[in-house]
Amino acid sequence: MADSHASAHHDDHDHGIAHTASVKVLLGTWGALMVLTVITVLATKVDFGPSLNLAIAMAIAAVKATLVILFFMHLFYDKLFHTVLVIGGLCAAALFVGFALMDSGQYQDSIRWDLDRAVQTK
Amino acid sequence: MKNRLLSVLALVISVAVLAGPASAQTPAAEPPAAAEPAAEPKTPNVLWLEEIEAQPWNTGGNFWLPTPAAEEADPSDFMFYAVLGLSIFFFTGVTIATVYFVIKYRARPGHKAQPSPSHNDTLEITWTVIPTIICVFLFLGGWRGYLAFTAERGGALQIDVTGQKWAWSFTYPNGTVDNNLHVPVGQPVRLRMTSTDVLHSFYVPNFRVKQDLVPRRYTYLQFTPTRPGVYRLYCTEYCGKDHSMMKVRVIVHETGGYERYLATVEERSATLPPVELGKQLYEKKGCAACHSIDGSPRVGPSWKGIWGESAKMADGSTATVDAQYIKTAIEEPNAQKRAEFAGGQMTSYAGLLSEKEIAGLIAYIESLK
Amino acid sequence: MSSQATASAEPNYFEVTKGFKSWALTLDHKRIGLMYLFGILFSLLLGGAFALLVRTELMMPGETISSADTYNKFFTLHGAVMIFLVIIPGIPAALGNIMLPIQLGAPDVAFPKLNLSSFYLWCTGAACLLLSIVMGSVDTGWTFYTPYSLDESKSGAIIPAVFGVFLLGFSSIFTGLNFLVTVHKFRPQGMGWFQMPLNLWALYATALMQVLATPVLGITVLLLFVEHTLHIGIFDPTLGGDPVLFQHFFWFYSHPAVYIMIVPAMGVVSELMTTFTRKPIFGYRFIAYSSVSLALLSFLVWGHHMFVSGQSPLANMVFSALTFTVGIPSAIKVFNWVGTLYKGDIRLQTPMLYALSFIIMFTIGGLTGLFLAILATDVHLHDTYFVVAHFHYVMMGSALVAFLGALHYWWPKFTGRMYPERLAQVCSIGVFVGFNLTFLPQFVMGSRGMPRRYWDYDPEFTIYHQLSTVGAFILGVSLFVVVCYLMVSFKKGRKAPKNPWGGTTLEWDAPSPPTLYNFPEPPVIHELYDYDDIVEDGDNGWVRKPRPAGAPPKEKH
Amino acid sequence: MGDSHAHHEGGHGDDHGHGHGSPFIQHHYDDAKHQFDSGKLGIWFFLTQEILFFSALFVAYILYRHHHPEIFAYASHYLDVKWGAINTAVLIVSSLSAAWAVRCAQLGQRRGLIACLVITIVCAFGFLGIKYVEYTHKVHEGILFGRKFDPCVSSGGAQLITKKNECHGTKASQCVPANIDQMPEQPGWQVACKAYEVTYQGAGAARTEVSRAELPVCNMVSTGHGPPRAENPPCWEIQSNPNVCAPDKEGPTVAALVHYGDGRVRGSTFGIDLQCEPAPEPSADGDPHADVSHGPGFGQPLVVPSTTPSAHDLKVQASMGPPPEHTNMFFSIYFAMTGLHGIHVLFGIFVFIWLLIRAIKGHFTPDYFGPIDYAALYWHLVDLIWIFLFPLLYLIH
Repeated sequence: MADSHASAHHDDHDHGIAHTASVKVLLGTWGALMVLTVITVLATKVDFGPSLNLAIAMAIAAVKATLVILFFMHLFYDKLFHTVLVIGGLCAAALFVGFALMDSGQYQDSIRWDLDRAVQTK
Repeated sequence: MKNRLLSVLALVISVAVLAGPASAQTPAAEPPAAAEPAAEPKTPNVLWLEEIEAQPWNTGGNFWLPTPAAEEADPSDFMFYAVLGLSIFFFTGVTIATVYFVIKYRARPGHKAQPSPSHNDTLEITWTVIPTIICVFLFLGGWRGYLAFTAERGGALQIDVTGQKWAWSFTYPNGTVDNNLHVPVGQPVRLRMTSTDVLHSFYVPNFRVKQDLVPRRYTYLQFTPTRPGVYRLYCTEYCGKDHSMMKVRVIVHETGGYERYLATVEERSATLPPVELGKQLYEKKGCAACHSIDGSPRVGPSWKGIWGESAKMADGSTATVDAQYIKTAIEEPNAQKRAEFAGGQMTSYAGLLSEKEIAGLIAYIESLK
Repeated sequence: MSSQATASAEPNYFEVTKGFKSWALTLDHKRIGLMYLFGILFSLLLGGAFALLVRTELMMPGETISSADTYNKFFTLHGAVMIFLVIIPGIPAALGNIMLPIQLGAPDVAFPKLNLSSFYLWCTGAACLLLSIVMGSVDTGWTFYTPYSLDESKSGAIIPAVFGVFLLGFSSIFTGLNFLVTVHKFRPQGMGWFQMPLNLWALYATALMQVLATPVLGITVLLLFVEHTLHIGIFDPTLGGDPVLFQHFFWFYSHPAVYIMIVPAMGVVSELMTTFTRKPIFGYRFIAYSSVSLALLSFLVWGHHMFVSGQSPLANMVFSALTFTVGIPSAIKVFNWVGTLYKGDIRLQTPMLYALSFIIMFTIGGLTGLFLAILATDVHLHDTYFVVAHFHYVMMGSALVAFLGALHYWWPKFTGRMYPERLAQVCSIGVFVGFNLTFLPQFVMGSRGMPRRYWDYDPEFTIYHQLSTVGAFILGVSLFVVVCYLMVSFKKGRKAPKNPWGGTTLEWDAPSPPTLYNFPEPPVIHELYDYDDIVEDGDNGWVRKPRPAGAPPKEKH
Repeated sequence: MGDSHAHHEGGHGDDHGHGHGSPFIQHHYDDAKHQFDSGKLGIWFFLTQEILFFSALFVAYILYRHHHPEIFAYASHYLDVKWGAINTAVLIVSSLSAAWAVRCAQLGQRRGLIACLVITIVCAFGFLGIKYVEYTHKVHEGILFGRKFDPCVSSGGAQLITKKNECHGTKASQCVPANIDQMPEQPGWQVACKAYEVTYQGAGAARTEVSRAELPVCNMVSTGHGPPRAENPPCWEIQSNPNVCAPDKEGPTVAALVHYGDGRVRGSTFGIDLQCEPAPEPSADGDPHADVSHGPGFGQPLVVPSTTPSAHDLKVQASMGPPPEHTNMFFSIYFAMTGLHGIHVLFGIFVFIWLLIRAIKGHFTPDYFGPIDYAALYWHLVDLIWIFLFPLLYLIH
């Protein structure tokens, strides 16, 4: 069963029912999250162009999310099936977004409702 | 007892099979056009509105499908009959196998389940792969037909369609507005459609075309009528109380008829006395859905005797029904609503009616006092 | 046998405690399931009554018994009650709740308190939905399409209705979550994934969909709720919102919802087919896989409800192609069921009659689905009676018929009473005939162009509508009789033996009715669907032959 | 899957709790680990469900941002990055304390557990407090969702005339209407309109709902060179605009400048119910209207450059104009997302208070700490969602 990678971590220990996170990992994760928060704010002050700025912000957010999931949420030490669940949920959400975007070209709210109707019937 | 039950079941199944798809097989096999009833109405030569209203629509067709009347019907019908044949084949197969097994292996004294394999990979893979292949072909066929609908066609006659609760309005390139759709035979038609309130859907069964009308969007629909006649046009997206009344006619004119129709309408509306024009608009524009002319209240006030009345408004003020009031009520219906009809919602007709038409409606309401 | 002695020694779950409180606060999955069942049967009659009102109105063109407005409320309530209160919770929440732990050999579901709270969520949701009837009734259709459902003059009824649907959604999510964990964590030793009865596979696949799809319904109706209370405008075109986006949200849930209805039905039918043919199901693994693949594929196809909504041609193409993929696992299942009949020893008791009707009607429902997956024909058939007939074949002709089959199959187990067999057989044939008479004509009028949700219609459709109405009354009467005799047999029926049908899954090793924790002593896991050791024993039903000492253990398939 | 659990029927009522370390191990579980693992799997399924629950709002966000990048760019200036960042930090701290609480519970450190739970609860309240401050500000300024979007200020801080003119310290009372007819001739600027009432169509969401607001007009003082100066700022000065006030156009639009007390001048165009005269040729020091960047139209900001503006200046100036059409959509999504997230935070607070009470009672042992772990997992998910909401809502460039 590929449930646990705990053996690689000298400081972490399993306490019988579940893995216990070490203080070092907790504080380290927390520090990294705080630093990344500062970086993400600073990154918006620099103009890389709207899409690149967005990409940077999202990449940082993704890194932060991964840190939270792996260490705060113990997924790194946890059962493989829980990872499958998270990834499955994200895939379903991605699917939802992707298919909905496929249809986004149809949205036309630029229509000036009243004006257009007048033009149309003139 | 079990035998009796069995025979009942078998009977039911066979009746279902015969009454259902099987009996349809005969007409399905015939070419669709051959199943026309003799009484199919001819295209009107004289295009007076009243006569068109009186024309019965084409109710022909075969057991399964109404008379095809546009190019779009061909790919659609082809796929329909193809899948129908396929369905009948599979359905018959499954049913016969089921009934046969049930009879043959029914429990009876001395009968036991015989050893048989619990699975058979070759067989199972076969009946996975065959449906897969069939599905691929069905998809491709359906997609090709759909592409034919959506591909842009040159030289199309563009008609603007507006749907609202619960009436259609068709605006022709020369500005004529009508509540029935008139199109010439043989020419591609492109509809630019939108709705002023909720979703509606444009559907002409004989053309096999359908498209939703979405508020604040334009949707487009194309078809090329191939057979002159009068057909029904339905709203098929549920839109409220009179959804089922949002039903008008499509008139496919013979060559030249469409132009004559437009000319006639123009001429008539130029010479029509305002009261007559108003009366016609009342019937054509869906006013009748909410306003009666006999004094009975519907969603909105009846027009009978309303002229000159001074009525209490929803905001507490009092207003007299005069020309100005009616004009406002048509263009900004919810600006000043009468207290007793405060719950009713009317959509604005601003831009949908010309000044002359509004004057006609005013004259008509005045004539009803 | 010793187990019978134990069964009489330990009180069954009805007797173990008494009084209102012992039911209202029970954590026993069987009691919760039974309460669900009564709620669902009541809703079934209510939804059926609305269906008959709809059909009566359509007996003649024009007004027959009700105005257009009232008719619109009838069909909306029929749809909403049947879908949210009957079919979706039908097999999983009621019968699944009762049978899933027993089939697993487990004492209860993983989270009994969550189970009870999801029952109360269901009750509250149902109450809200019914409250909307008092508040003026919703007339939007069960789909709540915007912008029609944004009409403020109807807020009074729409707000409780969508709130009710929100609660019902969460009830469904919690039930699903409970089942998933129960299947994962409560399988006994010796029961691997591929030793699970197919009903459990189906319930597992269903639960997966409930957990993944239903939240989207939750957020969608929540947004509709705030549209009405706060005018937030995400779906409101006058505020820049997109009404078609609502359809995407709605169908992202509601297409999987169709499979939430049908997949457990398939599971039940698999059980019935094997028990009443007295032989193992043909192609166990294919059926198990196809349940799960249906669950996953159901998320990829929602756009086929929107082919004419103004969706982009690209999306139409992709969704059409993907839609065909769901046809394949469905076809596999039908072939496997028919294959199971081959060389069996077929007993036409009531559950089997329902299972056979299921096969025939599901075949019709599935094949007519092909017409709607094909772009070129769907454009013609969309929103006509063809669609109405198609989904009734799937939801009613298949899902509800399987529910009835399952109800009769397990009724002796969880009530400890037999229902009147002969009457039940007659009723099952009544259901079959009535159903087909109702919906076969609708295919024809649909393909001839009769739009759905029409209060009035053209005279050319009169004959089809009349046939349909007659069929609906046959169906209605049959269902009513079914509910009546079940209620009577609940108190007065003949005492049921432990295993009246000769089933091999674990629930037939539990007493009828089961004890509080289902099994007085730990059940022995036998080879799945092994009918060799089970023999008929008169009034005692079927009993397991003791295996001769020293006989080699049977090889597992 | 390899997680099939060895399971045997033990414990029916009478031997309730027998053989388990904690009285909270329910009888239908084999042992503490079985109960813990089941609960953990359950909470992970629940979190998966939560992902899907939020996903629809992300779909709405992505679609509308895709359609209207300008709205998102404009509207995010309404949000204060400072508060967003502080809230992010607060949530991260609470996440740490929640994770630490699990550790404490696993190791049986009751005091540490209580302390961690208290920190988590305090942070959660802090988060909601800051959200309350932000929401209150938006309610006061009319920066709301859907139909209620009627802001008093532009996202850059310029005051706006609202549809209902209900803002606090309304501008109308501070301005002295002037008779424009008596204005002196101005070099470079032409005052040519003759009424005090304009039809404002900028900020409103619904185009069909046009409301009128009284326009406070400045008393202009000629300075002899350059534009005239307002006597009583802040106030509005009507300018004719040759780009948009052409006599052949329906619904003439008029350029208006806002003079602020601190000397800032910002421009906007508005539809107006009055006659416009053709403007004279622009003077030598440049025609300010030539820079109307988005062409004529209602609700477009009019950029009045003083020198050659940088891209950043233009952006700031754009944010001074009235909001683009449908800016309400941004706030619909903003309030939907942060509101739903806030409800989750609130729910988390209840859960943690309940856990705190149980921790004080000493319910949790190294054998039984599941609820702490599940609540912490839930809380991390709430944190995760905020990690995405923060850049998506506050940090739009």
